[in-house]
Amino acid sequence: MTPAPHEIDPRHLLEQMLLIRAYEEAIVAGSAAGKVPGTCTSVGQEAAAVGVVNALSGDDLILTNHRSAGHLLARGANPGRLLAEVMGRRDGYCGGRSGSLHISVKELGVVLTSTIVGAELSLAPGVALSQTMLGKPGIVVCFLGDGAACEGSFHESLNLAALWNLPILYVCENNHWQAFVHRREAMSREHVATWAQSYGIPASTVDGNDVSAVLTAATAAAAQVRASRRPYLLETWTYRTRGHFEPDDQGYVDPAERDAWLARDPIALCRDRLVAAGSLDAAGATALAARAADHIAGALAFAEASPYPAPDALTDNVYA
Amino acid sequence: MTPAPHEIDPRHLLEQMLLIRAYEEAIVAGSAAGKVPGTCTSVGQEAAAVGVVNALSGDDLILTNHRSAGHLLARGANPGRLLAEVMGRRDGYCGGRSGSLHISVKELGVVLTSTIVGAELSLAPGVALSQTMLGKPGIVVCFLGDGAACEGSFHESLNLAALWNLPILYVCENNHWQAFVHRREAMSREHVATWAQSYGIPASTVDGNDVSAVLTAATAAAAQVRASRRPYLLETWTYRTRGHFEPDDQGYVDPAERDAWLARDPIALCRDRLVAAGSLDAAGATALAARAADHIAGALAFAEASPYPAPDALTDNVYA
Amino acid sequence: MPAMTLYDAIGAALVEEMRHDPRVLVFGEGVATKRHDLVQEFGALRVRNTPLAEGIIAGTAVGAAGTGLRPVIDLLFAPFLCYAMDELVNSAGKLRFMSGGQFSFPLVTLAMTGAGWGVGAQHNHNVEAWFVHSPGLKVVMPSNPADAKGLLKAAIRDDNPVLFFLDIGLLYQPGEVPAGEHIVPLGQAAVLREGNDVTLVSYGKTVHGCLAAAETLAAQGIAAEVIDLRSLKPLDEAAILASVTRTGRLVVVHEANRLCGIGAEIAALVAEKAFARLKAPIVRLGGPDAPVAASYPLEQAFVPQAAAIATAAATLCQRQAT
Amino acid sequence: MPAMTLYDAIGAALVEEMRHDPRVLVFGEGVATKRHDLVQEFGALRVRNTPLAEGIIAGTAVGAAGTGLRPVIDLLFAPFLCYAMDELVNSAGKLRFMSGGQFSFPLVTLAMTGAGWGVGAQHNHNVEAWFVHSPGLKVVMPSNPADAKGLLKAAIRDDNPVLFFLDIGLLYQPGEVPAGEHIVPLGQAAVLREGNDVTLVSYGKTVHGCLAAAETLAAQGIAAEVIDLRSLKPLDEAAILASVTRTGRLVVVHEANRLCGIGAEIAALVAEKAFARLKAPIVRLGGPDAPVAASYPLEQAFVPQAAAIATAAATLCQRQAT
Ligand SMILES: Cc1ncc(C[n+]2csc(CCOP(=O)(O)OP(=O)(O)O)c2C)c(N)n1
Ligand SMILES: Cc1ncc(C[n+]2csc(CCOP(=O)(O)OP(=O)(O)O)c2C)c(N)n1
Ligand SMILES: [Mg+2]
Ligand SMILES: [Mg+2]
Repeated sequence: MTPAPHEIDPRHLLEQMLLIRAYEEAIVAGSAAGKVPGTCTSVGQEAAAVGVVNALSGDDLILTNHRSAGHLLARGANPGRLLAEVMGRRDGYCGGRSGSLHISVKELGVVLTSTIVGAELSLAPGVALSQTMLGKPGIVVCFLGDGAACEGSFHESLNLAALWNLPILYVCENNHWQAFVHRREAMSREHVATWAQSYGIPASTVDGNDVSAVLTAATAAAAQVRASRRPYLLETWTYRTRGHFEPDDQGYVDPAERDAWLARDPIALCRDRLVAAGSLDAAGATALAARAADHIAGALAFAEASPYPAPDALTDNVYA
Repeated sequence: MTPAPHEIDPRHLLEQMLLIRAYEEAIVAGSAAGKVPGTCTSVGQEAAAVGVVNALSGDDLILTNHRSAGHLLARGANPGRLLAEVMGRRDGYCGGRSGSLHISVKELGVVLTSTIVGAELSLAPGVALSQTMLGKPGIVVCFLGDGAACEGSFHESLNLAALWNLPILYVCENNHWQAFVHRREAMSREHVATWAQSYGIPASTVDGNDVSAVLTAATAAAAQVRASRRPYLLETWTYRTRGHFEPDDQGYVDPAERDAWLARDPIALCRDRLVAAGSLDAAGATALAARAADHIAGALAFAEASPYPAPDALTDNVYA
Repeated sequence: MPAMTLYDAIGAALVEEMRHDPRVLVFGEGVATKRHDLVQEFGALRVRNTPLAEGIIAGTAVGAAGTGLRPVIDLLFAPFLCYAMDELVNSAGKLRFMSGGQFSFPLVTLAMTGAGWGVGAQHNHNVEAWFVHSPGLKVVMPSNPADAKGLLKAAIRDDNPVLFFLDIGLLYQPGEVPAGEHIVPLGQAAVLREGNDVTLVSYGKTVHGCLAAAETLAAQGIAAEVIDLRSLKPLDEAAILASVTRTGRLVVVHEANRLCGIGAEIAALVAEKAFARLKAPIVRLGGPDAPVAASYPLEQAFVPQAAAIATAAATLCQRQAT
Repeated sequence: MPAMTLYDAIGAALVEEMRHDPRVLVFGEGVATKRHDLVQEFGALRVRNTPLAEGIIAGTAVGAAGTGLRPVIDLLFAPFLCYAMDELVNSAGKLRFMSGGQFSFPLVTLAMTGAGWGVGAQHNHNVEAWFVHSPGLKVVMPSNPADAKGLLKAAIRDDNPVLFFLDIGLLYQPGEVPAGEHIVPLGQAAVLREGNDVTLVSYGKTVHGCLAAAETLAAQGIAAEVIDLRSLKPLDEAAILASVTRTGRLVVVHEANRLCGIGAEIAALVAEKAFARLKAPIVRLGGPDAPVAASYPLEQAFVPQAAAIATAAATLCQRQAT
């Protein structure tokens, strides 16, 4: 069911990345203006999200985390409803109860989002168990950061997934930062993939800023999980080019490291490659970016027009 | 300060193992008779305890767990005070507050015992940090079971110890059982050492039923920790030949596996080797066993004579 | 009615509910070893041993419950819940609300608690109040095998996460248990003895202390009403208020630390909603602010006993008389 | 007196105590990044960033405290304490008792909590009552920068584990803070306003709601006494009882879930020990049994506000009049 990587029009991937970037930039601007709450943006990590999500089939279930805009938009979430959620409005996917940090969209198979770093790892095996025991075809994709990989739940989750043959594709977005701590200050090894292998789980690292490379690696990894019904860990090696949470002056960031990654911006990389290959010209690229900006402007207007939930709905949906 | 392995009289190791066995057998008999509460005995694992503890210096600190009699007795704990503790009496090392499951003996450097499986792993880095920051020479030895290695605290502890260069010798007694679950049902890999290596921590596995092999391996491992001020994990491959907690009919145990290990009883192995080498004759061996039994009989009498704590001492030592 | 222990009543409820609903599954450290009959009837996929890792046991249960299964997990002793707090509190209790109602979490967590085995404070620690304080969770604690069976069946059928506490001291005490479809709805207290002079409210093993105290009090001419809460959340406020409105006197008894315990909640409830009917101060009898010792006599002294309950109740009744 | 925010008052206490005692060290996720001035003065060994792993941060602190250091750890937001419950409750709170007094655990755990940033229920959840219910732990929660500094200094010097909660809504509000050796002993409430008609007891941000309510009430001729608990354990029972004995009326206010919260404890305490002096029912104003929404108006509606406090108090006073 999943199209092979070469069947996906790379311009589609570029469009998705542009949409994500425009979305995040709207939030950054809105939060600077005091109109939108701050969020954890995925700027710089668009390729890692888009490459993976495009490797999935509609049956697959996704667990994401606090830095989820890329995953959600690549999966087809409506940016208006996302922004409404970020702004705590009634039309948000979670009725404004989540805000930006824990957005789930069940109808898109994005389930059980928790902002407790590491919780995605603890929830994923159960979701995979349901898929397996209820005879559903989809695999489970669990996005996690390099920080989440430092929580004990990483160990418990990978051990159980290996032991119980659970069809989980763990995708570790190693963006070099765990909030205000560099991964070097937090991890005894460079790569999360190294840890994964010690459970007998196949694991690999891919350039997370190259959307085609991510798509190819994720397609292969997902196919392996689908066929083996066993876990796999794909590490996307990327960088968080904005701060942890808007606003963030990034005073603690080594500018040389950041600059090197900014020079490898995933969107520029993809666009330049398409232009070089002749699949896109400069005007076309500009048009795509403009379309994304328009789309987000409309979404923002939708979100701003959405009312806040009524205060007497304070205790809705606590108990089933 | 620590004697080299060849300087330790192997008869001393045999004596310690005999004392531990006699102690555990007294508890088994006492608990069958309803006179002593049940405990987690270390029968079958004496070599793993004695070999490691004899590799340590007096400055080193030990963290142990619920299956601690071997560690404590090898470290020189008074069996009378231990039995008094097991029986909840006033002369117990913890005044009867601990019972068998969490015995600490600060004066012997056996600190912060918790029966929460995995807690020893979470506490060890802090103990090592104290040693380091307060300029103390000793290393920290953290005993853990294969079950504890499945808790998330394993991952968090080893990652931190590697990252912060903490002088911890982790000793994993892989006795094949995690209460009523075989390690094969709980671990994605055979060896805990495999997991440890993924943190860049040197690790090895030794025959845990051969006391000389354990002593040699532990001496080398401790020396490496002492010199490098970095962690090491030594896995002692052994078997819990009695149940998890007295009484336990072991109906769930594969008799063939257990029999194979019973045939490699660590005490018999050591004794036969000494006899074969001419360092001990049959009469000498019998005398050693008898002495151990006497020692424990006296200890039991001491414990039984010790009074219970007064009920109004219910809230002593809650706050400092 | 067959007599069985509370432990076996739990087993009976599990068997019936696993027959009743194929989505029910059970897992935990050693549960497949200890309840091997379940493995034989339902197979190794629905009854599983797990690694020694409470966090992932609970997390897996939450993930499974949120996507279509109805897991029952055994986390052994209540203090081990400390390793599963994120999964139970932050995930099971909150993800329904935070997702705007997209998910529900039909999930039961079993844990043993309380005095009886002399196993010390890391096995014996009554933490049920933590979960009453945490939103989105239900909490039950039966005092006898029949309720254990009926409450567990109700808990498994409930669409919310339920913390199910088993009192160690009651685990192997036999009691009569109705066969078959015996369901005790969550949120209903049981009035075990009626009386008009003083209300004794309790749950778990101290219910039996209250019943014994009521006997003693009866001999003194004091008619004590004994209420077994059974569910700690939802709490049967109506039953408590109805009784205290009649008796005007309240003694709340439990083994857990009195500070911010269930007894505090009930005392506050009554002081808010039945104040005008109160004839005497409310009395709480609870554990001290201390861990429990392993030593048997200290462990027993930790638990409020019948004599102390009777004395407290009698004192309340005298106070009014004078 | 210099004015500073609560956040800076915490920083000032840390600097002073690290100068005062070389055994004091600070670590947590990003603490060395965010409090870089501490790194500069005390070096990278005493001020450390950690991996993202609350369990080992707390466990390391407990291990270090038990063997001679005096750590302060920053676990960021209160719901993240869920990952450190074993270390805090089973180890820090119990190992002194269980070892027969061989060890002590001078250790402070910082955590932010409460409404203010619209960050939702996994960052905003008031769980302080859990730790009051758990033995061996002390719990504090200041309502202003001066107390934050004074209580943190006392907490660092205390030989017991202290949970130190910072109210998010107060974090960047400035207040006057005495320079130098300003210590607020644990276990002492502050009477912020005196009055004889009704006692308002609170802690954290709702103290300010009580003060505002007291103004409103004063305009209606009702003299409210406002007590800021500051320490939740040890609790200043004497201050509460003295006040209620005088006023005969009690409103307890907090943001945390009312079920088994601090308000329940205080209500129960008063219903036990000052019953005869009570002129009206006790009123608790607390958060509902629900997670907190991220949506700003819902987040604000969750917290008891001054108007509701004033209304509740006024109603109590009228009730007696009629
Ligand atoms: C258990 C827990 N601890 C801390 C936090 C605060 N926090 C939110 S995101 C974050 C960094 C996460 O790092 P990583 O997992 O690498 O993801 P990234 O933010 O880099 O995408 C932290 C510390 C949290 N939400 N949950
Ligand atoms: C957190 C926690 N979970 C479960 C238990 C119950 N328990 C006590 S010992 C034990 C088995 C431990 O296995 P392992 O670590 O291999 O040590 P062993 O008993 O084999 O020496 C279990 C499950 C516990 N004490 N703590
Ligand atoms: Mg990261
Ligand atoms: Mg084992």
